[in-house]
Amino acid sequence: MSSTLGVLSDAERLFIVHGVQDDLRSDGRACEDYRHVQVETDVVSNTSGSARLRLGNTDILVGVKAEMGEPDPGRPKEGKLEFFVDCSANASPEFEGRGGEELAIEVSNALQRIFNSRSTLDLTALCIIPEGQCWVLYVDVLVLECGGNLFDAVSLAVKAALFNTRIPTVVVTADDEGQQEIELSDDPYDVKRLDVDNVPLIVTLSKIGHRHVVDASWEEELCSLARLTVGVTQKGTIAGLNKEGSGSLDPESIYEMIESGKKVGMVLNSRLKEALEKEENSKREKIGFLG
Amino acid sequence: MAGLEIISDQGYRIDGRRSSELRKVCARMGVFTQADGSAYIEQGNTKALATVYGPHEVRKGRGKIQHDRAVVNCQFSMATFSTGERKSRPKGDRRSQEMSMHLRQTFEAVIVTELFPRSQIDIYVQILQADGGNYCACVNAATLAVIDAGIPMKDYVCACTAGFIQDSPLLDISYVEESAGAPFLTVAMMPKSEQIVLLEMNSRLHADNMEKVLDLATQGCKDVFAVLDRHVRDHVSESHALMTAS
Amino acid sequence: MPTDSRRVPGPQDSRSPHWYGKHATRQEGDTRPDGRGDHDLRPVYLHAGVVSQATGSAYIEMGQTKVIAAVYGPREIARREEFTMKGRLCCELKFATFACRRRRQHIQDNQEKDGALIVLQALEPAVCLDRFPKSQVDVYITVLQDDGSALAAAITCAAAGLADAGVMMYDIVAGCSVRQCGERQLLDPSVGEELSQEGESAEDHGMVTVGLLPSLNQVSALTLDGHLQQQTAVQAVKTCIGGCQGIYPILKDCLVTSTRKKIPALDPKSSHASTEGQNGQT
Amino acid sequence: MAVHITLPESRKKSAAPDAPKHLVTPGDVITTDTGYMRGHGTYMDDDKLKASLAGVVERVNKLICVQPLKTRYNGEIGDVVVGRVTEVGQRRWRVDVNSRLDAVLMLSAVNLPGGELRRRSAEDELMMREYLVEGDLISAEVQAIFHDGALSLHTRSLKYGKLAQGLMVQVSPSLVKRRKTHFHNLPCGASVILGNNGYVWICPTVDDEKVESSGGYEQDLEPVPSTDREVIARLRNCILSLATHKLMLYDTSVLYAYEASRQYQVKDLLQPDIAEKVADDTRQRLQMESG
Repeated sequence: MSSTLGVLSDAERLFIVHGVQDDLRSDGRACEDYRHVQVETDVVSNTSGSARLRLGNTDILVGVKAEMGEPDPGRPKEGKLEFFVDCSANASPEFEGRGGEELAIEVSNALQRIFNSRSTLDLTALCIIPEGQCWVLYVDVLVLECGGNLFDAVSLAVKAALFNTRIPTVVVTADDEGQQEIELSDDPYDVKRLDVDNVPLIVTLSKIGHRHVVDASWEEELCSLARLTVGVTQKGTIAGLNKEGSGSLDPESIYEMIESGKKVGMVLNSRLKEALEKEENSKREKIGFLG
Repeated sequence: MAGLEIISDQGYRIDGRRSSELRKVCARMGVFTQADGSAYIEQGNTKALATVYGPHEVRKGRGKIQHDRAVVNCQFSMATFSTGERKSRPKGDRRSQEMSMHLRQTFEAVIVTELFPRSQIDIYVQILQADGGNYCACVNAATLAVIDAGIPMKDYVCACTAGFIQDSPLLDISYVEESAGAPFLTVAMMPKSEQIVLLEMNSRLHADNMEKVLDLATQGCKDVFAVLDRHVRDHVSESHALMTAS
Repeated sequence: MPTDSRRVPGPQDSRSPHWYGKHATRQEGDTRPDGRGDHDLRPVYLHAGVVSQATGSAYIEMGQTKVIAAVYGPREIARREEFTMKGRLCCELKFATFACRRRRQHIQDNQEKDGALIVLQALEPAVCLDRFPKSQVDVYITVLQDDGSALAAAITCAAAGLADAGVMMYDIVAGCSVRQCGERQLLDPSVGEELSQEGESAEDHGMVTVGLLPSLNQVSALTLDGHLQQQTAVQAVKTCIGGCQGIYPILKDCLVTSTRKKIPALDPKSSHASTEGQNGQT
Repeated sequence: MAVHITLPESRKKSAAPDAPKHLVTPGDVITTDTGYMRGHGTYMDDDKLKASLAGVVERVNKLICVQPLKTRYNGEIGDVVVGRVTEVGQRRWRVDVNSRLDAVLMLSAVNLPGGELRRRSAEDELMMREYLVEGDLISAEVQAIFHDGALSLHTRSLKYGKLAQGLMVQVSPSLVKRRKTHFHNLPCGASVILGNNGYVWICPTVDDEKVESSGGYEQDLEPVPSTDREVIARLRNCILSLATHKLMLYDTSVLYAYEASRQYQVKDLLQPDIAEKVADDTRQRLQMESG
């Protein structure tokens, strides 16, 4: 609807800015509160792992596909992780055709940034034959609805999908001539899982007035000139950081934002883990989009 | 095809269906809040999502404004993870553009566009999982989404495929059956007025068999219609009850 | 800039021999391969006004890293776009195909788009955009050789180009990077230090780039790759800010000289037309 | 800091309600009797009156129409709307009112500051941006409907005009009950404009005297006190939960929801289960009172 218009009047903006100043935002949240998050994994059956996540009105679907490929020559003993983001026109008519591409590249670069470090995910576990074959994990993100704070929602959904990912076990056998052969296990339950403990989540801190908020709604995003996207792991390590938006920040507030990003990010990580483990241990019916 | 029997000796198909049986259809209207209308449909393992925006002011490309009716704008895309082998692009390839065009033609035929001069209606469909009959799932999902958006249509549009394999017509072809290389027909029709809106076949079929397959496909469309109509009626009466109760 | 997608690319399956060479592992010691201390900048050469057709331009060398930036505009935005009271800044970043060890493609890749966005958002807070209603300023940056800290060099160079073009600005922007390996912080890293796998196993490793508006003391660009503890991250940002302050005088010097040259009355030596740049050594 | 991550719950299906008496879906024949007049949501085909929407048939004398559950706003003369300016044009503003075309607010249809009615001069034309620019919110009344269906608005009453500080939420227009007045100064300490077009404006209680002196185009930009802000945030969440659970919006229902929500913190209303509880309580109380 008209939310795609993306403009606010000066008075509305003022109302939001003063609210942030009072630590009481337009929907009653304090500056460091998240909106309600709903997550469900294993929603697309022909993927190796998938997750759907709703954060407020932001709706993300992630599918992970494991395919075999060649490793990078610089890293012969490691598998690969490829990100692709599609801002679907379903989310907003603005995204029709190539309209969503710019935003999609921004999001995939942000994902790339937090997964850049080798301590994030053990890529050597994805190696099949060094310098020969490896698993390539295609992480495909589909944005279905946009209600603010896209980056955080995407990172949550990606982590949930990676948690859900199962890679078939392979056995490499060498015949007499030293030719290596790859054999895929027939048993669908004979699978390998990924260790996602070190996978970071993005916490976006938006500077509004003199304070900053987490999980900005789209209205609040319009009031913010500068944002920090901070990757935070479960242990509180900062994994990737980027300033966005057309404004600037003074150094002191950057340090404060990093600190609150770390604090919120750790909680976010542990809550996500709890929810995912709860889902795995309960024999509940999948709800998906029919719910 | 060697090694894979599409129809068993007992007359069952790979997924256990009879030859004139539809896959299970589940649907939901009003999946999203921000769009004017939205719907989700599952036909077996084929899953599609449709959203409708409008009728609204033409904001991009004012040149396409029609002074006597609304412009219908469609986009078909497939999630990169929707197919067995990963797709590299979700949209923009020839097949998707063709699908978008078909969808536009289909819905221009049923939406009462004369009521909305100078405005635009956007229909976006997204295949989340592909297992044959993608176009049909899209049409069916889009029909529900248009109804959800409260946009006047002359009738439902329901779509279904029918194929001809091992000398017998088969309804609602799945991906395995599709890739067996047998001819199949895609039909979109307005079930109440029994008019065909789209008919497509890209392979060779003996003219004598055409009628049989077409009959089966139209029957399939009516079966789909029965499921969709029940869902719409349930949805409307439930919401109506909630709204009048206050 | 329209990209040429029909250009014949190099053979797909060829690979640079560098992939197979041994990476020089840095010997333990207090100094860096080029003999600098950990918090020393490389020699900087900055010269404004190098592209004659452009409204403004600048060329920077930081060690072997070479970046050139050209600024065009302000020009009117085509009518079809929505009305804005603010001007628009556009930025494009491209690595020359020969800039890195491996050959780069002619078409802008995602890393370059990301870099362009970072540079753009680094410059935006500095430019008085409200002074250019309905118009657009284009900045084209080409990295001619990447020997580390290319992004930081691009920020500094683009800012100098904007200033040279006479675009009104609140402040200049200086860029600087830090490479964190374990406990060591290497200011203005060279490409060897950027790519070295040293410290990857350590808890703290990563690369931080900061763009600073030095006289307003505002950070306009900040990007961090890698894993750092919160305190280390803050420390690294502080080191970067220090580095930016170090580059600021060079920037100022360069702009003063280039402006002098434009106004002959101010430059008693203009007849000598010295082509010497400003070699700043820190 | 609050972070809630849960698994989606399947919707509670209310026990299959009795289908309303005359429920139709597109293509259904409503009547073959030619004596009826064709209203909204119907069309003629072969002398049969058919439905073009899914909804309930309503008959007013000879006029038959079908009321859909949700749709874009269909304006009627005299309706109160809340809208957002999208364009400043020649002697007119274009206003988004969630209708199928942007509405038009003519320069001659506004009260200029000072309040007096006078001819619009060329200066006024040049000053249009001083009154309203893109993004500004207004309340207005539908004055006329053009032949293409676009609405013409006016703000020629002191209660209409530019909206100051506050916030807007969007609901389906069919959820707004038609009432004598859509401006409510609620006793809980805030004002609400329930626009017929589904745009709902919530703001601190308006002092009527102040409005009259300013002519409706002056804005109070002083910070809103925290207490008022909390009331506004609570109202916002209440209205959204009513809309999600398809309760009609009017002063009583909003007020009851507000009272039902008092036992929760404002931000807790963002959680789906609590929002549902508030809506259910409101529904029960309304039902009890009506019969």
